[in-house]
Amino acid sequence: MKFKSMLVASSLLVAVIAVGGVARAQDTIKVGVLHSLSGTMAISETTLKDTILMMVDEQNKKGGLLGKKLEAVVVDPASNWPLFAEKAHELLEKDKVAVVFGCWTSVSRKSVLPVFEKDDGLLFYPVQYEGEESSRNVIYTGAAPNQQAIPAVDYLMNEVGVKRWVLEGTDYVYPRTTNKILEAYLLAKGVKSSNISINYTPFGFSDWQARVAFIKKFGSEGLKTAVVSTINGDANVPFYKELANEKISAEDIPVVAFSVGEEELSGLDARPLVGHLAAWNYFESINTPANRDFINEWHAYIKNPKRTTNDPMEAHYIGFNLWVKAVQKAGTTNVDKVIAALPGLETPNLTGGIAKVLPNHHITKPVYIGEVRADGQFSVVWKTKGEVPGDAWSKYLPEDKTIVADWVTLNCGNYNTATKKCSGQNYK
Amino acid sequence: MRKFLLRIYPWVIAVLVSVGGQGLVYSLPSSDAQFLAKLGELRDATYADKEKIIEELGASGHPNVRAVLRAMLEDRLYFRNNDQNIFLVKSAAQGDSTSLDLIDPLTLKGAGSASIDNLTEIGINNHLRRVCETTLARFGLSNPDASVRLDAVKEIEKSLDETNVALLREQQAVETSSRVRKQIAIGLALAALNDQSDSKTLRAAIATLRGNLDPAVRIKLEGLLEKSPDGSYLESDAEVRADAAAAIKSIDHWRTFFSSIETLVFGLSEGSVLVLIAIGLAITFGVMGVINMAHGELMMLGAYTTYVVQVAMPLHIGSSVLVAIPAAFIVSGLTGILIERTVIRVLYGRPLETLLATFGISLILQQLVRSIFTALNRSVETPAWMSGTLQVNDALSMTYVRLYVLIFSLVVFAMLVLVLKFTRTGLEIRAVAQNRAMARAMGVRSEWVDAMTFGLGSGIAGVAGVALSQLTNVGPNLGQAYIIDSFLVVVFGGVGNIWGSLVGGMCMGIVDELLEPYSGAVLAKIIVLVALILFIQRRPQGLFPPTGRAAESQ
Amino acid sequence: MGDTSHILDVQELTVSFDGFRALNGLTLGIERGELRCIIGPNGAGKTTMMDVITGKTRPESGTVTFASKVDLLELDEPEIAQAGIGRKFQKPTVFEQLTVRENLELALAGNKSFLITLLARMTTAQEDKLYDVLETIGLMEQHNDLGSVLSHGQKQWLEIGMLLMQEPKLLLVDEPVAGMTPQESAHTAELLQSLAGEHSVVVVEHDMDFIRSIAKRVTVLHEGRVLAEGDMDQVQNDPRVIEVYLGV
Amino acid sequence: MTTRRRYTLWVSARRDPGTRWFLGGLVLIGVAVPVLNLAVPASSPFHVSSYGLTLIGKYLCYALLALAVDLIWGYCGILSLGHAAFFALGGYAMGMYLMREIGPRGVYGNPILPDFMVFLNWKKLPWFWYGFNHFGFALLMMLLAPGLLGLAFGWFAFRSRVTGVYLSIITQALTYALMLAFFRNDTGFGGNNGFTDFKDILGFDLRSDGVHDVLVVISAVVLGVSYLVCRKIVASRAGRVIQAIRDSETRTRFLGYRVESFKLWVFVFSTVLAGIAGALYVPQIGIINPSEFSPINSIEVVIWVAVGGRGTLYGAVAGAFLVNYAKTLFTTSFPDAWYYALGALFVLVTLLLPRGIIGLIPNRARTREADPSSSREGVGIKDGRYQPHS
Repeated sequence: MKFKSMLVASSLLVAVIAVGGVARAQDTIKVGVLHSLSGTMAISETTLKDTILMMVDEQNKKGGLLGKKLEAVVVDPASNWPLFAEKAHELLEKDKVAVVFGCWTSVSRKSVLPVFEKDDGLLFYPVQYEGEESSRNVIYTGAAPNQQAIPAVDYLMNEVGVKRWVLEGTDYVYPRTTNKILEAYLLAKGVKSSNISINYTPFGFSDWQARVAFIKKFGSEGLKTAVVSTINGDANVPFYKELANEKISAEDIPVVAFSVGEEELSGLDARPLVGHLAAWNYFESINTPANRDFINEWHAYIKNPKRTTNDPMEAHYIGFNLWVKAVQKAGTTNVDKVIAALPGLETPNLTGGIAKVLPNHHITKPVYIGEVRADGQFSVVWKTKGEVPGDAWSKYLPEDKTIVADWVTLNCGNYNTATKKCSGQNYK
Repeated sequence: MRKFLLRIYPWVIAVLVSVGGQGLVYSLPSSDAQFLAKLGELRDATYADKEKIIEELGASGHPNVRAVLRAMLEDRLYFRNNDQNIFLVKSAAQGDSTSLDLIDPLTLKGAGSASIDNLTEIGINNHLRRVCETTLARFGLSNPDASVRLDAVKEIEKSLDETNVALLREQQAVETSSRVRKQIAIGLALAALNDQSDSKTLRAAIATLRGNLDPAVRIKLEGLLEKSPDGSYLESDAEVRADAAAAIKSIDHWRTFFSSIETLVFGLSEGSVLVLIAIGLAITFGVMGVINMAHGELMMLGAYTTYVVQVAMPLHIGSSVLVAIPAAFIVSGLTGILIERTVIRVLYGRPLETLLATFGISLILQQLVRSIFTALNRSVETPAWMSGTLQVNDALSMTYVRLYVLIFSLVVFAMLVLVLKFTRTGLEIRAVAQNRAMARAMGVRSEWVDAMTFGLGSGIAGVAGVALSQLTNVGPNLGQAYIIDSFLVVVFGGVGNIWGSLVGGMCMGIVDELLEPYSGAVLAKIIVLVALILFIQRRPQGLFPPTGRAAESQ
Repeated sequence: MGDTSHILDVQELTVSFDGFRALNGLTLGIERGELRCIIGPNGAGKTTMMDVITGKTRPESGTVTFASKVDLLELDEPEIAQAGIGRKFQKPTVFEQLTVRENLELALAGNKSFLITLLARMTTAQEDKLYDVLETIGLMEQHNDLGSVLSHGQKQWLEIGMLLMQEPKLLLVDEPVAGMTPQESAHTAELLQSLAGEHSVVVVEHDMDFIRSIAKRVTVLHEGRVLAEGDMDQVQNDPRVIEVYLGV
Repeated sequence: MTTRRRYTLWVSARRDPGTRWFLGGLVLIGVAVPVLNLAVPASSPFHVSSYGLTLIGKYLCYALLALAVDLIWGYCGILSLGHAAFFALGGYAMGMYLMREIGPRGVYGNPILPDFMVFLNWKKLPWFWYGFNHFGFALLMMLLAPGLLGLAFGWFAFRSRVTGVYLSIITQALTYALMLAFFRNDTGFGGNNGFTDFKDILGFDLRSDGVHDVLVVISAVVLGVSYLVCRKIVASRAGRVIQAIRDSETRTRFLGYRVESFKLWVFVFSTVLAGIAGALYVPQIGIINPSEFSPINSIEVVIWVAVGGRGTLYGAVAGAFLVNYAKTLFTTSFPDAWYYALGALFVLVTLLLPRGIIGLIPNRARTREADPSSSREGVGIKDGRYQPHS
């Protein structure tokens, strides 16, 4: 026993040391991938890791960048927010990566933000979020609220004739902010406050009976009703299952979701949900040559012809291409020079438009409204004319009105036009 | 164009009714060629065009219109790319189908099959769906089956415009079923409230609607009590207002009554899920004292088994769930026995180490499914017989899934009690739980019993996973989401007492549902947790403290 | 309250478990300095009686008075112990993860609040006492061994030693010689007898030879009440006792 | 006099080299790390980057938390599966100070309200935020917040004699309830995002390596002092009472010890230690949010202790370092499969090293240390089955 345990312990120790000592290949451009591969967020983020690996592969096939090969450095922050900060540190200081693609939740981004600002890194953040932020070191390639929520509500109000609103969300910052903006917007459009119901449920909430019964009643009181869902992650499947079982059809009470895409639908039977809506900047079903190529490439890379693509993947696609262009323009991977090169750069998106980096480090995006199809895809029923520029600070909130983000002229992410001062996260 | 059609529609119908009698649309001769041509127009039509086409089809009276519209609603209408012919397909395309069975729109008989690449679906959106359904409902009015007519009337009442009110009046004249007549009367009464009807009509309408719990009714009645900005009532007749107020009062009375029943039912339903996830643990944790942190992952295995079974028998979704129950029991049970034989066996007498080891096992199992099935959620379909709602009345309903889970958890519980009480294994399990040394002395092979007990508890976890697959995500995190709740239920009920888990789980469910409307879901959960902490202070060993004698059943 | 010559007065004590009456109107008095033996068949209520006296079990009715003034039923276990009642359990319970020395040190009489014990140092007097006890119970050689490595008999001795350290006015001793060799038993008998006088001692034991070797006064319990009381010969010849023991 | 001589011998036998190794290691960290960070150029292989600095700071805080858990679990048999709650409360108290310290430098420039409050339309500071602009008050709260919660919880639980699994599970419920409460945006602690974007501490810039060096040194000192205090407690007579309680609660009561008050003292002390660990953790990591309350976190702490070796204070510290270092390595080296490695580590250590890693070190002086493999559990389960506490 004693000998055996000594043996086990020493082999464990050797394994640990050996693993720690593995040196990485030299003279490549390193690309950090900071997405959770385990824990609660792995469901969403694993795909994004694969997307970046695919993009890196593709770029290397084209001969790399600045004559060097790209090398992806993948770490697993394990859905643990402090671990995100630690891993960001590791990527920037130990691996000295030129750029990082990563994060999904806002809190993970908030957690790495000080690290990126201190170590002067560059992060491409690919997920739709609540806005209220603009950092010199982050490029936000996902949608700000004005690129998703507002157009979706416009569509429901003008095209579907919705008069009553249920704003159903998970209790955290993104739904709170989005709903706050939407409420201000709806009230401004003359919706009575008795016709707006806002409710929050915890993360991973699974017992939706009472809420769905409420929605059914709220929606059957004579006025056309819609649900705007900012329900997050795991709670969506039980919510939609309950909706389907209660036979709440999209014709009666449409549900428009901001966090449910192709990948989420692949995890449940979409047939009872046909007709419910989602607002995104990309749908897999949009038929353009670029999108077809992207999907084929993805299927080949992941070796599964049934894997779906989704909006944050497109955001990474755009982000990666923007970074490549910026590096080529700057002629170096030096972060300061790349950041300086980014604003104004343009790259085609997958749905036939152009993504342009704005001075506030957000990008322009088209907004599509899609109806769920039985095969788990969306058919686009409405789209904005052209691309919508992303707002770091919402126009609809009084406290935001005086704040602007501009990294070209003002060199500030939250410049107060009233006090003419730059404060907040970039304060020096 | 649409307006015009709508305007002539009742007229057409009226003519048809008077001319053709009950034959209605069937009697109108229509050439198949015209029908096909109209269908063909759907190929390149915009949504606006499609709406016109649907209405023209509805008016054409071709006997197959209904089948076509139904197919369109269910995403079963396609055209074949190589010859541009329109076909219905037998069942909608699923994720992995490569070819579809075709049905000829004229003969409604099989017409071979075609690969999915050679077919293009005729798309539809929410607005068109509504149009299709209303059109179909109008057909439904002439259906010989009264229940179909009833549904049709309900569908039509969703949009009470002039056309539809006229339709209802027509139907009222010829309707034979009293149920349907009643429903029509409600619809017409609702319509009457809309119009500037005279007091007499209004009061009659109110009398008809009295006691009706449809939320729309209450809103309409409230409308009668509204005041204009200058303070005078919009409805001048005081008697009408009094009638309306009385009707509202009675409706409110019943709604309060039914909503408290509903809360109770929801609570039982939530509780049944808690019971189901906890009773497996009540065995492994309560009887054996093993703190099995991998219990949630054993449920996850059960849920994945359901998925695999469903993939293995794609044509029998309905029965796959039934197959999955024993399959999940076996998969999780065997995994449990394997864990017991390799790890837990070594740790008897060092129970806290089981926490450490089983936590390690839970990590391994999570990663295992992640490696096999990817981190994405798997889609488990709800069989047709389990979907839908049991609508008791307009104020009280329960989904069938929840109902089945409630029944299922009670059945599983009852079977467990029977196994423990009346089988030899059950007897041995109880014997070992109460006094290991004595049981061994009596010739009970305690090692075998340990393995069986752990297998039984794990198997039940697997069965719980089958139920969860119908309610929530089937993904690698399924187990983590439920593990704390299940431990709490067991401790609340009293460790080692499966009856405690039953009562404890149900109580927690009901209290949670009672609180939720007042405090919101988050606070309700917090209150339940705090109440539980305080309860344990009052009764440090749970609802049913283990006494020397009965360790697991009574 | 109670007889002033009594160290312990038990009056009309009744305890039930799930309808089973473990004690049924038990009345008993122990005199100061007395060595009392209590015998009785299994289930007679001997251990239950000790549980009530030491605060482990709450009775339904009855009173327990200690040193003619302290109502024991109002105190909890530590308070009863502090008041001067020591108990040795049926199954030897020493602290297996502590050394013999530490076991004895814990039993030491004195203030037993957290802060005092946190800063406590052994005085020379205490140190000497500890070694006296070690000497007495014959565990000097093992004083630095863990409780878990002691033999059954040694554990019994250690527990008695702990009682000695505690300096109680009343000792309740549950089956002190179970598992002891005859020599050890004899030694224990001597020890208990030497304790009586300064302390009052109540011994519960099955071993009749042992009882005979120490007993002055014997109480027989049966079905939760006193069946007979007297010296060993009286008790042994009592027909009711014979009936109970032989089950005639 | 023979007895006297024996006593001295016995005392010297109790001295364990483990403590000397441990304290030596801490001093090494406390001296070497800042020197290697500041004095050695970044190009040198011996340079400690600010990444390494944060990492070591984090490990030290975790080690302190593990120490707190080991004190109550390893010595008193109280298995707390909710100790991360106290850690997080200490962290939140520090976080509140750091938030107030931002002052008018926030996005909205409000000198009093933190950004998230301005955004959620809070008109004034909630009462429980008063005073956190003073470091002294915040410091007090870092001790009091976890301590008072520990006191209230322990007072109820121990007085009602809630023991074993029941206690463990309600500590889980406690941390779970707190997690949900802190997740709520309405509670007033920043909801899901928690606190982040700190600027400075006592006027020193939190982004500079120098401040982090100081924090690492402070963490090492605090850990060392806490270790010695724990050592002292364990070695005192009170410490022996605590171990006696772990062995047999009932027996201890019959010796006249008020078991619940001993438990309460140790528990509260342990929660305060956990709180201090949290308070030191937050400025080094730069974020505190409700996921710190997650029940899994608390279970992980218990696992560090078990892996290191329960009932030996330095074992807990070693376990915290080892498991977290393994995690740091594995998440980078096999990001797709590290759960296998960590899971296997837990299973193998349990099966083959019942006394944890420390159990491997042959050390005669250790013989009287607690041996979890044979000790009776606080959970009240033995022989593989549940036994209600008598």
